Amino acid sequence: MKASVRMRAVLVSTASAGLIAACAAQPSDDDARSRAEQIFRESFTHGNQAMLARVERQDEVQALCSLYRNEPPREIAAKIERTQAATIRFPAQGKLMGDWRRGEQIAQSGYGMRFTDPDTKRPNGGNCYNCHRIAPQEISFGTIGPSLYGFGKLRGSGEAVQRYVYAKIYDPQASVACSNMPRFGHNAVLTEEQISHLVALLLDPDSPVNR
Amino acid sequence: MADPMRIRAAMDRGKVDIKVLMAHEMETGQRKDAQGKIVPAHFIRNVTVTHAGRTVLAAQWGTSVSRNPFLHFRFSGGKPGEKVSITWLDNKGETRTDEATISG
Amino acid sequence: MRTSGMTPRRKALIAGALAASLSVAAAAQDDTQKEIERYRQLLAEGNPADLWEARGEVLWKARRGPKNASLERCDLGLGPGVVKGAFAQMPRYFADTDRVQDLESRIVTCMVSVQGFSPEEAMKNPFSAPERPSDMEALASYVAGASRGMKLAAPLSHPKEIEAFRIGEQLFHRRAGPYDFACVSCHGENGKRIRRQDLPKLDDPKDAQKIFTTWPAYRVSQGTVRTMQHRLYDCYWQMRHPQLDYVSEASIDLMVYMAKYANGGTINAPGLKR
Amino acid sequence: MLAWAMAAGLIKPSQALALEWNKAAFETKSVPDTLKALGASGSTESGGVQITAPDIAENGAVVPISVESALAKTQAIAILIEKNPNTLSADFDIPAGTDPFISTRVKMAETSNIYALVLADGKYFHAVKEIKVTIGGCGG
Repeated sequence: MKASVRMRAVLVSTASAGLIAACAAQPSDDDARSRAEQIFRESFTHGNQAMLARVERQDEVQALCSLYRNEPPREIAAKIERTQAATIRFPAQGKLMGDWRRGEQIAQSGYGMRFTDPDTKRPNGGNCYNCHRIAPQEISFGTIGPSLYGFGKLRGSGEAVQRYVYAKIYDPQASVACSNMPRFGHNAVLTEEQISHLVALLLDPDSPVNR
Repeated sequence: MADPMRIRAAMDRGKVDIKVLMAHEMETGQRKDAQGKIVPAHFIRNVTVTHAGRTVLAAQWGTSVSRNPFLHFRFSGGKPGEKVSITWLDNKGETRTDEATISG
Repeated sequence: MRTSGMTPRRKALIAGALAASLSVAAAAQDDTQKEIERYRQLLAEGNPADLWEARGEVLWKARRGPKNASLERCDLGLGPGVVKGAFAQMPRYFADTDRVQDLESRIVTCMVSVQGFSPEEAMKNPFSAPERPSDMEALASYVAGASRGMKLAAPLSHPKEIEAFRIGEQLFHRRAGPYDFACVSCHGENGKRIRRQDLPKLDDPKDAQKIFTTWPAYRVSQGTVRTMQHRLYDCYWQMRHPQLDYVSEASIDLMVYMAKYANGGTINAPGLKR
Repeated sequence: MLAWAMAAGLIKPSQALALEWNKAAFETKSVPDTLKALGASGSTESGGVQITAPDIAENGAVVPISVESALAKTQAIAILIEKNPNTLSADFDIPAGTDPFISTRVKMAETSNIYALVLADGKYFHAVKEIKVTIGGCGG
């Protein structure tokens, strides 16, 4: 009885949308959070064990970003960025710029890692157009991320920029903790080589992005 | 048996305005099922609309009419309370006829 | 880059600095959006979901199952047999099952209790495939359509409804899987899109009232009506999660969370979408 | 296209009572072949044929298309989609008393020109419009 009264009070205090984020990390949410973890486990019972295990167990970054609703306190953000930066692996051969044509294919493709995607030989896509404007010919693009049209034209294609773009795709949380963008390299969605093709799509002067 | 059509027949500026939705898969014969097998073509070939014993529209369709087809057209000479009858016939010989009353 | 937070002056400065080619591109963008809007308007003159609604009504009134009974004695929350307006007060707590239920889980309950189906039979085919139509898609369309034009007023007063909201809120923000996605990754900001698809900010009443109230919906990309359960299942599929269990508690808690913000919106279901 | 066949004197009106389906025309794979199969090779472009459709379709599975003819004695209207596996999508006989207007929805495999072909007073006319088909949702 007492608990439900308290819950009601919390609900009233969070009724204003602006307050929800501010309340997110308060201990009063701990019980809801642990209940939610239990409900989550009970609501995903199909599929292979590896896939189930991967979503049931959040890694530290996922757990922190969920807890803080993607707005972590400064020191936690710094810690996330530091630990994530340390995980970035640059290509073994040192070649950061691949083929922009292959980059365009990867940017278009949304294939891979869904429970209906059994073809392990077909490479995963990057889903880039889902969120970004990239080459101007593609009019079906999303706006969750910024426009990347003209990216290389504005910034050049020197090694420093190449490293920046590669790192951003490999692990965007190395520079912006709790970014919405998937950690494509860190989470092994894309290979190092695939990321280098995306670097070329954004930076190569011949890429439609920069022409 | 196929589901009934949804027919809207209403007077509009002195003419009978017909809008119809038909429940049909309109399989192209090019789609593959989950097992990778081609799903055979299954589609409406003919649509006939009659009013007072007269054909007011006759259509032949191919496989590229959309699934659950929609059709809109108008004809003259009908009055509220009269009936309009629509029949479709598909490539497997299945057929369905539905009637609607023209509303004011 | 957070353009949304920019002052008008900064926006003007940046706009002024843009090359002429970019403004041409921007104009082309406006045209694209305008044509997509036109596409949606042209489709609106006939919604194939009408066919599902009609089939659902026949199914609702048909004697079926081991008990050879129709669903006309089903209690959707407003008493046995009341269909009109019931969807406008869902999800809600039901005393007989002692749980919060959405439209589909409640239909399953009735198919079991009223018609005598086993739960497995009742949940056998919730999402249709071509040549395998789903009764649930039709039944849900019928019940939702019977609340068309009414304002959504999902209750949030029973302790279990409040708990469901709080769990839904946690799940909405829970990031997991290889893409690090949570619901909020795509539904946390106004005015965003995936490809050309507009994304509602689901904890903003302005967006939620418009969107939550239009499911079930005929999806032209799938050629069938899809239900809210399918919408969530499909979202988790895109989020690279495993299959969300049908009428699972997580699915219902998320709906309770969304319904709070959608309350007050006018129901226009079954809708018509990409 | 029934009316056209009759206009060309290929079948007698009495035969037309049975439902005809122009298999040869529906199996064609290019605009010239479809026109030929319909006996409409001499068709000329006309401002009297108007296509109403969006420039961009959000999904190729359902593309709304209306065709209206301002030409006197319009007898038939057909819809052709240049880049579909089979070009001819639909054709409609328009008897006297029925408006020379038809609105329906078609599938488009990709961005393509669509042709609206009209038979009016025994002659063929057409209009063309390009419709772009976009990749929707999260893509494949």
